[in-house]
Amino acid sequence: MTQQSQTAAAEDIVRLVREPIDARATIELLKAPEDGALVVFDGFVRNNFKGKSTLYLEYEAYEPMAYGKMREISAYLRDHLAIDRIAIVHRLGRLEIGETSVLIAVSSAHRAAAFDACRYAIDALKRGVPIWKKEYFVGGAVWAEGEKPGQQAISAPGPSTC
Amino acid sequence: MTQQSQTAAAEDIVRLVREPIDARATIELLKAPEDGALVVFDGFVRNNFKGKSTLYLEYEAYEPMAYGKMREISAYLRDHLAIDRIAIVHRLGRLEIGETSVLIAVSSAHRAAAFDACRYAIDALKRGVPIWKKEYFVGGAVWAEGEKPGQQAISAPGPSTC
Amino acid sequence: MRHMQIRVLFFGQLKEIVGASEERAELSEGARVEDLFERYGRRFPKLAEFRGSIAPSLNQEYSDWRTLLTAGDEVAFLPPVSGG
Amino acid sequence: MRHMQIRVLFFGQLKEIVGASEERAELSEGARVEDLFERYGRRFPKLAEFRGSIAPSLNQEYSDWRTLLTAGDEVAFLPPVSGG
Repeated sequence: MTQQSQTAAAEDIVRLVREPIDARATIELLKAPEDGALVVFDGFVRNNFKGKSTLYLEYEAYEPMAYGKMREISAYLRDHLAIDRIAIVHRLGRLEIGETSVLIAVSSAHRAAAFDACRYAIDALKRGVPIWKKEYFVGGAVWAEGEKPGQQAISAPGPSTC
Repeated sequence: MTQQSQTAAAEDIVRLVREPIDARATIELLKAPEDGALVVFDGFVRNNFKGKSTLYLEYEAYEPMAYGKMREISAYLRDHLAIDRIAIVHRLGRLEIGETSVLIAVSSAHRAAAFDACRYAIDALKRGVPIWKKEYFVGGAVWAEGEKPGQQAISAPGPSTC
Repeated sequence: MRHMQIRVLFFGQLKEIVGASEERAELSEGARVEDLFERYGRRFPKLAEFRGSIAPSLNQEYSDWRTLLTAGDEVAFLPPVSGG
Repeated sequence: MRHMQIRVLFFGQLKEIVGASEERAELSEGARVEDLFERYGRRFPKLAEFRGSIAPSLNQEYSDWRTLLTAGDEVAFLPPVSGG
């Protein structure tokens, strides 16, 4: 499943990983000579949530479905925006403060499409990809309040082009 | 002038450089434990322009004024958006295909402000910072068509918050 | 009436309520996604409280509570997501 | 009438037209940014053609063609910018 996911769209990088995300290596795969713009979103673990000090986080996913939805996001953006390549990488397992939980990177010939696609991808991921975060504090842990997921987050409304 | 520019806002990174931009080193300086989001724009040299093959580019700047305007962009964003740190780095001199000409990175607690600030910064830089690009092709060179610059590009209208 | 076997998956806080990430359930033909959920809701009343915030999936696609099940289906009850 | 010395900078294609990136100009008191430009426009007719797309700067701030000059000022004529 994983292998198939990663090669479904030849140049897209869609991955769930349990090791630290190598942002530089991922980004370098996206840059092609005909591109001129790359936009990256790097989401990493904050040291606090609602005034409480975070110790660490744990992420889990419904992996085959998460792969499918991440692939759908990249395919949707490829269909709707003039982008070249896209990477969507999410880490699972235990993450310490400052570690990257999600990396999204988009290359394109011109910057508007890359900005639009990158922002759409992280919004869609947060609302439509089955991944869950548990936050560990001194004295306890809670599953993060999230959003009821659904297909509409993946492929509608159209990517913001503001 | 340069030294002063770089320390005007304690944590901002505003630089004109003649060596390759080290994106990773720049980005790592921006991440603080209380942040959770980083948005990066990496503009690099495309291999073509209007159907012609580019050989290389040369950038020049009115350096003290460019520093001043880049600092104004970062100050303006800090005043208007809930961002933590910002880096605006532009390279000057000769650049080969694929090399980064401009790197803008913004960290924040939440992603919307980082996206808004990063996009505003590159738009403002392209319209308001005195930097010029000369494109070298086989058989000739041209100064890039640009935009008549002005102060309104730096600090108005407000950053897009769409 | 024939019976069908369904694979049922739980994640996040639902997994902790049920105490398992995966179960095999036997249902009669004609059962829908909501029937499967109701069965677990009777066993785990706390699970039933979550129904309004849960999205069901069928074979790794978002589904509807009214969808009919088929032998071999994989159903998951997805609590609010919080990736990113 | 007293004279004042002004530092004048040219960039990009304007630098190539003028053949210099920096000049010292002497103007009479009361001269404005536009007077300085006109002087160069007479010397370099091609420069004058660019006036509509040029933004003048005074002491490293965007300026106005009508602004009065002061001894020691630094003026630049900025053609369309293309950084990024």
